[in-house]
Amino acid sequence: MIKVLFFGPVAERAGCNSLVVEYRAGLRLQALRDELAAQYAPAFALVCFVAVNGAQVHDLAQPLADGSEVAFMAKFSGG
Amino acid sequence: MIKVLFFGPVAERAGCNSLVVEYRAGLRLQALRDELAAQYAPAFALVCFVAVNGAQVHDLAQPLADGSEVAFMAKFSGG
Amino acid sequence: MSAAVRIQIEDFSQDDEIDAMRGSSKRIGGIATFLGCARDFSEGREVSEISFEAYGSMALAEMNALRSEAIEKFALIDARIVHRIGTVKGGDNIVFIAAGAEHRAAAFDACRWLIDELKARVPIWKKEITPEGDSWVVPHP
Amino acid sequence: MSAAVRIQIEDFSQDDEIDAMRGSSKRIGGIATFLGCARDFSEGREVSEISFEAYGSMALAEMNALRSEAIEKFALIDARIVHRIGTVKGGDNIVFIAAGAEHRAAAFDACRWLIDELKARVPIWKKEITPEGDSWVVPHP
Repeated sequence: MIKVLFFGPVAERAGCNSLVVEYRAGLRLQALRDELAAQYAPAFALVCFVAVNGAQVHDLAQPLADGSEVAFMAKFSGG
Repeated sequence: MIKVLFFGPVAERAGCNSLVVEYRAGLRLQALRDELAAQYAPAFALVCFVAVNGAQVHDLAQPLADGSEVAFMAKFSGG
Repeated sequence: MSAAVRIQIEDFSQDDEIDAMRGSSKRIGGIATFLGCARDFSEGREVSEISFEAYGSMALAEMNALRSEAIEKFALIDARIVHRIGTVKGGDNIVFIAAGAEHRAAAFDACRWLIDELKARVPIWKKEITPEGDSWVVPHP
Repeated sequence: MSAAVRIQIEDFSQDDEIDAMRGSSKRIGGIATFLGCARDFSEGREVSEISFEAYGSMALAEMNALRSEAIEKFALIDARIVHRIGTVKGGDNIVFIAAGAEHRAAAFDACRWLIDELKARVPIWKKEITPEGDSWVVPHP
């Protein structure tokens, strides 16, 4: 099971703060992103950063472990 | 009458915080400085800045008006 | 004693933060701080409130990492970072950064670096609430 | 309400200064401050107290001029400068500068400029009181 998190503007457009995607062997970040982006296109138009288990990830070819927490995030605007 | 002010390290070496010099027509800052520097040599070794009536003066050829307040000051060390 | 890095709903006191920092060492010669405040006006629109949302666990971890990096990079004696979440009004405090060093140059450099990095690296998002409606702020690239 | 530029024996509160500044406008987005503190150690010697003497009338006039120049030069919304005189102990406050602007870059630039200019232009002298005796500080050129 993969826990997906949305915040702020992404959550607003997606209409939810989190969702669960079933884990399958060999699932990579790129595939997860592509699936969700098709489903939540307006939300993913804002996505700039991806974090897995709280750490930013730049290489979308990374395989995901079962139980991962993945956040698709808009550009930060804190401070 | 010219009022002369010393502060901090200059006052410590001069042994006083202020003194009065009699005014004479045509008295220039340079002459006042030279006289006092002869009298208070160790104090004047520290003097970096001169102010007349609270404003820094760079041109020592400036004539002094009667009643002026002249400060001979060491390098500042506030802040 | 409060932690040196916090995300909180409540307001904070600069005096308390400075006292906490100063308690850590009498070798601090200069403390540079930055206080970010809610403006009642942004890009020509009146703003009545600003609301902040954070990816809390990641934001706190990034802020702690920033603090450690700054202490190392600028040879600080101490640093503190506090960011509010929830809703604040015009004029209210949003973020506070303090950098304490033996001399002022390092304190200034570190404080500026910390707020720049915080804006770039810490997952917090801001929504401006205006009389014409709400909108999430999308920073300029 | 206290004046925006002061020379005083008493300590000051950073919160009070910031509140006073913020009372002046809700368009302030960032306030950069610098707090200079007495260190208990200077160039290898233990320092128990520091005493400050000012050419009061000139110092206050210069500080007011610095504030006006900074507001103009950096388009600040407000600025405050407080310097203590008399004797302070290790860890005590000496000087406080706050610069408030719409955006942070101007606030940082102005705050740094103000403390640099204050050190160069304001007639205040510092004496370090150490277990081995007192000495007036002569700044490096």
